[in-house]
Amino acid sequence: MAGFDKRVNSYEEAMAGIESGMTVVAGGFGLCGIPENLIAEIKRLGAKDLTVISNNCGVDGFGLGILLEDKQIRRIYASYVGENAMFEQQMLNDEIEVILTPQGTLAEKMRAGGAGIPAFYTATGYGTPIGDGKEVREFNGRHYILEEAFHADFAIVKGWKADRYGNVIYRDTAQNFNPLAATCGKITVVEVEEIVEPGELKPDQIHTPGIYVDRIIQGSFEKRIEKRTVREG
Amino acid sequence: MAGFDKRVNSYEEAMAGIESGMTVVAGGFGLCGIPENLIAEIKRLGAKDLTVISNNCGVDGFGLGILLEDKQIRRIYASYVGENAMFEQQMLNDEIEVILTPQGTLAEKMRAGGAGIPAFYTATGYGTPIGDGKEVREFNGRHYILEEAFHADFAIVKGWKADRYGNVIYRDTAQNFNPLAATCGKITVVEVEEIVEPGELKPDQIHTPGIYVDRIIQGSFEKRIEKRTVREG
Amino acid sequence: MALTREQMAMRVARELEDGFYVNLGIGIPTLVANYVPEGIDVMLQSENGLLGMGRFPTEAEVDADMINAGKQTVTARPGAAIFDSAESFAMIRGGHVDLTVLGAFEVDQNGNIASWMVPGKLIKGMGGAMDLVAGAENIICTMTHASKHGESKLLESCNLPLTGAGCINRVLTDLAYLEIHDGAFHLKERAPGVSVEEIVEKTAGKLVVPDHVPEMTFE
Amino acid sequence: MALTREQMAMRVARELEDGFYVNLGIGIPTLVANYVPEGIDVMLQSENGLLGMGRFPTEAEVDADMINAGKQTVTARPGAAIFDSAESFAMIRGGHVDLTVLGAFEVDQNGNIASWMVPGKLIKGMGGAMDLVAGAENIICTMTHASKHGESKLLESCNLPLTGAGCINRVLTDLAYLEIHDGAFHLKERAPGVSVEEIVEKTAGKLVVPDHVPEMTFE
Repeated sequence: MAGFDKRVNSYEEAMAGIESGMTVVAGGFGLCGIPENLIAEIKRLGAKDLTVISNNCGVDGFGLGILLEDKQIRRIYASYVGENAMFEQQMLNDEIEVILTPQGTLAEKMRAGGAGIPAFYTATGYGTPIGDGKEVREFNGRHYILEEAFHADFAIVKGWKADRYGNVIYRDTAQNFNPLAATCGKITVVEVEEIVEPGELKPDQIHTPGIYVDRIIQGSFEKRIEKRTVREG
Repeated sequence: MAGFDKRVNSYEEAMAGIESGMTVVAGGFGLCGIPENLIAEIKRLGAKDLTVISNNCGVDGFGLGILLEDKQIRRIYASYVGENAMFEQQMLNDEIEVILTPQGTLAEKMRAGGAGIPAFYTATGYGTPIGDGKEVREFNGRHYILEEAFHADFAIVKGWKADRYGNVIYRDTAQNFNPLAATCGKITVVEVEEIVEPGELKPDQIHTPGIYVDRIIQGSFEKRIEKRTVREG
Repeated sequence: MALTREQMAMRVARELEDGFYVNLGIGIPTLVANYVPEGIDVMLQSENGLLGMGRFPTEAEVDADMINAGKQTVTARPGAAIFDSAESFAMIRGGHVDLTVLGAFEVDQNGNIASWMVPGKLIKGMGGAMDLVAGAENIICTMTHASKHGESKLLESCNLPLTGAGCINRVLTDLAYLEIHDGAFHLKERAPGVSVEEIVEKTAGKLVVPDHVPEMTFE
Repeated sequence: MALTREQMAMRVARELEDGFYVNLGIGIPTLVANYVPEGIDVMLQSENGLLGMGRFPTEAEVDADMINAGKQTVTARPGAAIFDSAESFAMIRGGHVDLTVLGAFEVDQNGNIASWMVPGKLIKGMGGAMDLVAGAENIICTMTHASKHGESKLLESCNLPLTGAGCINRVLTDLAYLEIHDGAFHLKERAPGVSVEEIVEKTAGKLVVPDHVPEMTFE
């Protein structure tokens, strides 16, 4: 069964092969469902000049934000990057290139990359600066722009449970971009809270089939909350 | 709660509004996971000149095959139609138009229709008769053809369990095209084996969120098997 | 008197219909959820992947894995569905959301909206706003009618970079409720005590004013 | 002697590697599953939405909701995943399947394949074949080398309508194992007792023959 046993024993092994200049796609929305230990390992390994594809860029000191400290990110595709003072500074200094991408387009570009769809049309961004320089085409009297797929060298993903074959399920809204990121990496690394035996996950309830996954590691997570909002109990 | 209670009490009500000349997209693969009672109701109601989008066209006397008996289908988009003598006859007589569509392209065209993607590029069919007359474009040195989305007046879908809000889960490989068909109908009708209370289906395990679904009905199913293949127990 | 934020939310809430799937943006739109009329049930879509957003959690219910698009901790109501971001925007882009409510810096008489960037200021991103305005058939913009300096935000043509082109058909400002079609704003209602003259003065875009403009009422 | 169907399946099975995700077409390709070498584990993908196809069910296990792409009743092995058709073809189209084995009417020296229609005969459809050949990096065609009348099926250029263009790189016939690249068939192995001359004679396309062509062996 060695062939499908995708477990690795250390974060070092999980991120082995990451190099400066690579493209990394990451799951997560804000700080929810982010592969926090895989990000920390990228920081530890010190790869620079990275292109990152992620909806957000973490906060100062947590999530992808920690990769800013040593200026590891050269370019980022994201829909919203405004939670982070260091980020703003690097953007203003032109040390980081930001390609703002509408959230739905970002998700669809990840899916397209994984699904062998090189490009698709969307109405999102037509007539806005996002559409500048992109092909416009009319279908049934409406205007759409052409958007191309994302491909990454590494996909880093946070799951809830996985089996050793790499079948993954996500928990609640920590799902977000994770299953999409998982499909479009040459090497897809998933960290999870629990590794279970093959057969424990119901086949028709698996979110990410193991075919997309190269490495699985079990970790422990801080799961920082960005905006704790409560009602009176 | 009336606003989200999508249950209807009869198959007549479930298919109310179907008219001659309409387009119907149907879930199912072969005879697996087909909306067999909804199909029977279309036969009973007698709508003609239908355009059908479905991977297959049933068999003589079961599934979509029964709509051939009264020549209700004028045109079908399908990937494989070869299980049916009446179908062959009508095809040879030019009574039915068949637009053969590769299986993956068929699935993706349904998804695109539901997702507001008017068209996408795929390598499938490039250089074949399927690509004839379609735009060809090169991305990263490879050729792709442009395929447009499907839209239907009715989507008919077979689920396993649903709540009254129209959240649906499918069972095993009876899933197939069903969740995709569910997204691209103006009116989406889902028949299921069991209707459960809202909250009984785990939110992150729902296959078809209720937003896609207009009508839900509980039925009983023959579930005919096309090729019963067994091993010695 | 100009409407308060709460009154704006109350007025928007009257546009809700039983069985609507609704996406509420950040700010005033979020408040709309507090004023859903009696006897009407709506299902809130949060674009990070939640259909059927519930109340904020109690201290004991707080769960880092359950947030809304504003990154606030939330709960799911019974019968909610949770899905990935591509599915979430498939719903939005595919036109399955019945009503979207969002804020704007400017709208114009052709239904263009600018809401995401002011050149020269730091750009934080459009999040899901461009997808929402391109996907929904039915959008209400909530905004102040004019800036603090009295400059109209209802324009002939937006000055700021657009979020979407030709996609807005209803606007609720602190002064008025208007529809946009045929290249003009159409004044439908005015805030209590606000004169038609004031609205005319503060609307830079083409404005069609009917003979009678009813005043909104709030209990 | 030409290979039997079983021997063809056995030979193809030697191309399997531990940890491969494999899609097997109908016919001879299906038989490959019976000859997976000792110590090697492969996961079978069935394009109707099953990754990790198991054995046929016992009479008691038969379930109408659990079939393969050939519409046969099957089981799922532990650790299988089941998904919708768009996801299934995302895997296929996205190049995630390690090996695809399928039959063909004709292949040519440029890697074109014709496998789905013969003009004048009734056309039943391509099913998933066009997606499979366009998506996989790694495809083995299994076919007879020539028709019953001795006409080669390994051509300079396919006569029949294509299933895919330039996508086939390996062919196993009943006579030989060949690779396709640089506009030619490259003879790699021959069936036991089959002469190079016979293969040359029955190959209409450009054929590159090395000095030594090893004979396949079967236990």
